[in-house]
Amino acid sequence: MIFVFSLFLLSLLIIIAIAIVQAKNLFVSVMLLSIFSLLMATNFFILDAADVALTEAAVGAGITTVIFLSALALTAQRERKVVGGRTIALIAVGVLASLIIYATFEKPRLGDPNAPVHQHVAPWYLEKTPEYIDIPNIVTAVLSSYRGYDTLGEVFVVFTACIGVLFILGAKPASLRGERNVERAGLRHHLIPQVVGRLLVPFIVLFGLYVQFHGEYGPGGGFQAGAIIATGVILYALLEGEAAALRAIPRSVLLGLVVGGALLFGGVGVVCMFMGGAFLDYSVLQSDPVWGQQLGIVIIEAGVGMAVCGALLSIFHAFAAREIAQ
Amino acid sequence: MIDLAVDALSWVLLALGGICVLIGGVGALRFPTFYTRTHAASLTDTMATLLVFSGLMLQAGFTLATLKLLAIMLFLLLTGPTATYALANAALESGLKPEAPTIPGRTRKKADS
Amino acid sequence: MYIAVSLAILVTMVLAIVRALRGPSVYDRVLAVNVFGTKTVLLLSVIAFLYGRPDFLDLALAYALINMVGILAVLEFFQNRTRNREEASRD
Amino acid sequence: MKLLELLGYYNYWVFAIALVIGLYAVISKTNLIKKLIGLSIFQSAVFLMYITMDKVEGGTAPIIKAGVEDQIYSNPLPQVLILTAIVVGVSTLALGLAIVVRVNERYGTIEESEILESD
Amino acid sequence: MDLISHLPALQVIVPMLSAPIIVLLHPRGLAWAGATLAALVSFAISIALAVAVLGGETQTYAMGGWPAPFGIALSVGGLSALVLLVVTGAAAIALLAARPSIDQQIELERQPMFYSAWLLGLAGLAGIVVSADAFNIFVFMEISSLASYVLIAGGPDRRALLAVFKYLIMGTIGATFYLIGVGLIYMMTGTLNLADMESRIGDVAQTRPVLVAAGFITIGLALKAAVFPLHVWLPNAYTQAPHMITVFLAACATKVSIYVLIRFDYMVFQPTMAEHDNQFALFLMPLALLGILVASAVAMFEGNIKRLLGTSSVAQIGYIMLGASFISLAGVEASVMHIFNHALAKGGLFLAVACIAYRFRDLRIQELGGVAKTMPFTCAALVLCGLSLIGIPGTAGFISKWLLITASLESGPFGWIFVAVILVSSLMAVVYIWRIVESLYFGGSANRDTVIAEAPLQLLVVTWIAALANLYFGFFPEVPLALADNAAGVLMGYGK
Repeated sequence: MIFVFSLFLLSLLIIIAIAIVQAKNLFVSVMLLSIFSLLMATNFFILDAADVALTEAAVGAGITTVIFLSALALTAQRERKVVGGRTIALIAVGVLASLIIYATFEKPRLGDPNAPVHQHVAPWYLEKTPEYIDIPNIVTAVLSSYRGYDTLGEVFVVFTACIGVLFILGAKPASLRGERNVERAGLRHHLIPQVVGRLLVPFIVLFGLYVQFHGEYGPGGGFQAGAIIATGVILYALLEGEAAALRAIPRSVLLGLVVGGALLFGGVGVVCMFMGGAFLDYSVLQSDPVWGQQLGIVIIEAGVGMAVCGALLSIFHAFAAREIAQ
Repeated sequence: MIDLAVDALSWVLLALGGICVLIGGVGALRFPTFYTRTHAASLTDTMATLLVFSGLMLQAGFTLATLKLLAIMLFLLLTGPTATYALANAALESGLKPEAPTIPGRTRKKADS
Repeated sequence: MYIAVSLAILVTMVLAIVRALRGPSVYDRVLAVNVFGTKTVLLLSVIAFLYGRPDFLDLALAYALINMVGILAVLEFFQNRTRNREEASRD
Repeated sequence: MKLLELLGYYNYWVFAIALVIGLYAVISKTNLIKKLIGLSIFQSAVFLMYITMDKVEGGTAPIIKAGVEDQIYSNPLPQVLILTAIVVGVSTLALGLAIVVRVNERYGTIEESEILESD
Repeated sequence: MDLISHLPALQVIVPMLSAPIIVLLHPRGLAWAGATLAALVSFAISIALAVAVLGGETQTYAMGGWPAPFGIALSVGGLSALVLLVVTGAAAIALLAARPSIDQQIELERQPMFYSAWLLGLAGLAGIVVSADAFNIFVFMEISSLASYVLIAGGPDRRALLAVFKYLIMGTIGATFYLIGVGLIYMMTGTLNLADMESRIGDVAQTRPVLVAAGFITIGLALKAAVFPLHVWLPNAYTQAPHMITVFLAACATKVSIYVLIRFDYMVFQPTMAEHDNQFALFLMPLALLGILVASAVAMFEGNIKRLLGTSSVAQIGYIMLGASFISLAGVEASVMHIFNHALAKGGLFLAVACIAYRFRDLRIQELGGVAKTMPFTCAALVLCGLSLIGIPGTAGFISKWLLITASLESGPFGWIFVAVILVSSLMAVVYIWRIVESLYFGGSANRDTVIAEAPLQLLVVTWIAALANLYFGFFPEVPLALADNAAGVLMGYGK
C-alpha cells in the first residue's frame, strides 16, 4: 500500500520538476522548488531513510529557500525569453534518459531483499555495530565511525563553501550606489509574526540540540542539528532585522564556530593518532574500545554541528549584508 | 470496553480530520479570489490539524510520541494562522486589492503572475 | 483508517499543487506551498503511525518548526521589494 | 505480478526523468539562477536513485529497536552517502549563487546571452 | 603505528587541517607563510612516500582502523606517488612564489581566505589521489572543485566570474555523472572499495547497469579532465584565474581527474569487462588525436598568452589520453611520464607568465613586444620551458614524447599515423611558442610610460627553479621513470 503512495508522490515530483523548469518567474520557480524538496523528503521517509529525510527537511524547506530568496532580492526576478538552442538540448537529454531507462531493466527491483547491496558490506554494519560501537542508529555509526573520513571531508566541503562565499561576496561592490545605511528593519512592525516567531525561536534551537544529542538513538546528528539551529537564528534575523541577529551572534563568533568545529573533528582524529590508533580510530580514546567509539562519535558530531551551523549562518549573513550595501 | 471506545473515538476524529483536509483542498482550488482561497485553506488547516492530531494522540496512548504529537499540534496551530496572516499582509501591501468579483475569475486583478 | 486519512491528505496535496501551478498570482503559489507544507507534516505523522514507528515523529516536528521560516522569508522578500519600489518611484 | 515487477522500477524511471529535466534546464536556459535551480533538481534526482537502493521489503529504517528480534532493517550505507551528498549539493548551490550575485553586480544582468554581448 | 605508516593519511590531513588555522592568520604575510609551510610539509611527505614506494611495497592505510571494504582505505602505489609529487610540488612551488603576485591581485583582508582555499584545493587533490574508495574520491573531488572555483573567482577581471560559473556548472555535472556511475556499480556489487569492486564486478560485468556506469564514469571524469571536446571551460578558467592559481591548477588539477579515469578504467573495468579495452581505446583514441590537432591549431591563433597556453594544455591532455588508450605497458608509461613532464613544463611557463604579468597588465601577445630587453631572466626561463613543452632533446618534455613515439610504433600497423600526429602537433607547438618568443625578443616595444624592471626576486628564483627542473629531469629522468614503470606494471597487471 505504502508503495502506491510512493508512486503517487513520485509522479507529482515529475510534474513539479517540469513546472519549475517552465516557470518564467524565478520566484515561482523557487517556491515550487520548495514543494519539490518536500516531496523528495516524504519519499525518502517512505523509503526508510529517516535521517536523509530529516536532512532534506532541514535544508530544503528552510535554508535553500532563504538563500535563493536573498540571491533573487539581489538580482533579477524574471527570466527573459530565449530563442533557439532547445532542440539540441532536448536530443542530448532524450538520449541520456533512454540510456538510463535501458539500464534499469537489469537493476534489482525496489525492495528486492536479494539485491547485491543487501548482501555485501551493509549486513556487516548491521551485525557488528552492536558489538563494536553499540548505538542503535546504524546510520550515525556508519557516518561517524566506519566512514568518518567521508564525514570529515563533508565538513570541509561546507567549510570551503563558507570561506568561498565570504571571499566572493567580501569583495567591494563595483559601484556603491550611495550607502543608504538603512538597516533592514526585519518584520518588526508585524505584530503577529513577531510574537509567534519569538516564541518559536527558542523551541527551534532546543529541538536542534535534541537532534544533535539524540542522533545516536533516533534520526538526527550533527549536520541536521546544525541546519536546524541555523534556521532558528535565521528566523530571529528575519524578525528582528539582520543587524540584531549579528549583535546576538557576531560574525567573528560564527567564523570561530566554523573553524572550531572543523578543527575539533580533525583534532579528535589527530589525538587518535597520538594514542596509537589510526586517524579517526576512536577505540583508543578510552580503555574500553566501545566507550571510546561512543565518546569519539559524540565529540565529532558536536564538531559537525558547530561547523555546519556557523557556515550556514555566515553564508546567510554574507548575502544579507550585500543587500544592505546595494 | 474503554479501549474500544477510545479506538472508535480516534477513528472518528481521524475521519473528520481527513474530510476537513479535503474540504480545505477543494476550497483552496475552487474559490474565486486569492483572499477567499486563503480563508478556505487556513481555517480548515487549523481544524484538520486539531482533529488528526487528537486522533493520533488517542492511538498513541501515554508515550513520548503523544508528547511529540502535542508539540507538533501546538506548533502547527501557532504557525499556520501566522503564516496565512503574513501572506495576506504581504499581498495587501504589494497592492493586491481584496474585492468581490461579480463574475468569478473574470475581474480579479492579476497582480504578478 | 490511517490509509484513508493519508489518501485524503494526498488528494489535498494534488489540489494544492494544481493551485501552485495555476497561480494566477505569486501569492496563490505561496499559499499553495504553505498548504502543501502543513499537509506534509500531517502525512509524515500519519505514515509514522502506519509504519508503527512513532519515534520518527521527529521529522514531522522538524517540518512544523521550519516551515514557517520559509513563509516569513517570503514576507520579508515582498516587503523589501515593495519598499524598494516605493523608493524608486520617489527618486 | 509482471505489473508489480515493472512498478518496482518506477523509482528508477522517475530518477531518470527528473535527472534529464534538471540537465535540460542547465543546458538550455540562459538565466544563471535558472541554471542553478536546474542543477539542484539534477542532483536531487541522484539522491533518489541512491535512496531507492536502500529499501528492503518489510524492512524499517536502520535504527535498531530495543528488544525486537528478527526485524529486517534497510541498508544504512546509501543513506550515509546521500547525507554527505546533500551537504555537498547545498555547498555548491551557495557558492554558485554567490558568484551569480557578483556577476549581476559587475554586468548588471544575469542573462548569459546579454553578458556575452557586453563583453 | 609509526610515523611512516601514517604518511598516506598525513598527506591529506596536514594541508586540510592547516586551512582553518590559516583563515585566522590576519596579520600581513602570515597567512602566506603558514600556507607555504603547510604545502612544503606535504611536499616533503609526498617525497617520503615516493621513496617508500620505490623501496618496495604499496603503502596502504585503514582509516579509523576499520578493515577495507567496511571502512575507507587509502593506498599509495607508483602512479599515486608520482601524481602526489606533481600535486604537492606544484602547490609548494606556486605558493613559494605567490606572494608578490597575489599581493597585487587580491586585497589584503581577503588573503587569509584565499590561501585557506588554496590549501583546501591541495588537500582535495591529494585526497583524491591517495583514496582507494570510490565515494571518498567524490567527496574530495568536491572539496578540490569548490576550492578551485573560489580561487579562480579571485581573478581581477569581471570575465573571471562568468568563467568560474561555467566551470562550476560543468564541474558539478561531471562530478554528478561520476556519482551516478559509482551508484550503479554499488548497486550491482554492494561495495565502494575499488579493490573489492574489482574482485566482485566480474560476476555482473555484462549487465546493463555496469555498462552504463562505465559510460557515466568515463564521461564525468573526462568532463572534469577537460578531455576534448569537453574542454570548453578550461581555456577561459585558466585565462581569468589569478596568475599564480593558473600555475597551480594548470600543473595538476586536470591531471588528477585523468588519474582517477585511468585508475577506474584499468583497475575496475578492463580486467573484468570483456572487450572493454577495445571500447575504451576506440572511444578515447580519436578524441585524443582530434584534441591534439585541434587544440594545437587553435593555440596557434590565440591572442592572449595565458589563453594560448591554456589551449595548449588541452592538446597535452590529448597526449596523456593517447598514451593511455594504447593499453600497453609502454603506452601507459609514456602517459604517466607525460603527466609529470607536462606539469613541469606548463608550470614553468605559467610562472614565467606570472613574472611578466607582474609588470604588464595586458597579456595580449602583440602588446608584449620587446619585453625581453627589460626582463631578460624571465624570458630566458620562458624559452627554456617552452622548449621542454615542444619536446626538444635535453629537456624533460623530450623524454615523454620519445616514450610516446616508441609506444605508438609498438601499437600496431597504424602506429605511424600516431607518430605523424605527434610530430605535426609538435611543429604546431614550435609555431605557437615561437610567436611568443618572437614578440618578446624581436617585437617592437610599444610605447610604455612606466619604468619596467625585472620581476621580483622571489618570483624569479622560483621560476628558474622550475625551468632548471625541466633540464634536470631531461638529463636524469630515473626517478620519475622508475615510478612510471612501477605504475604501468601495476596498472597493466590487474586481472592477469
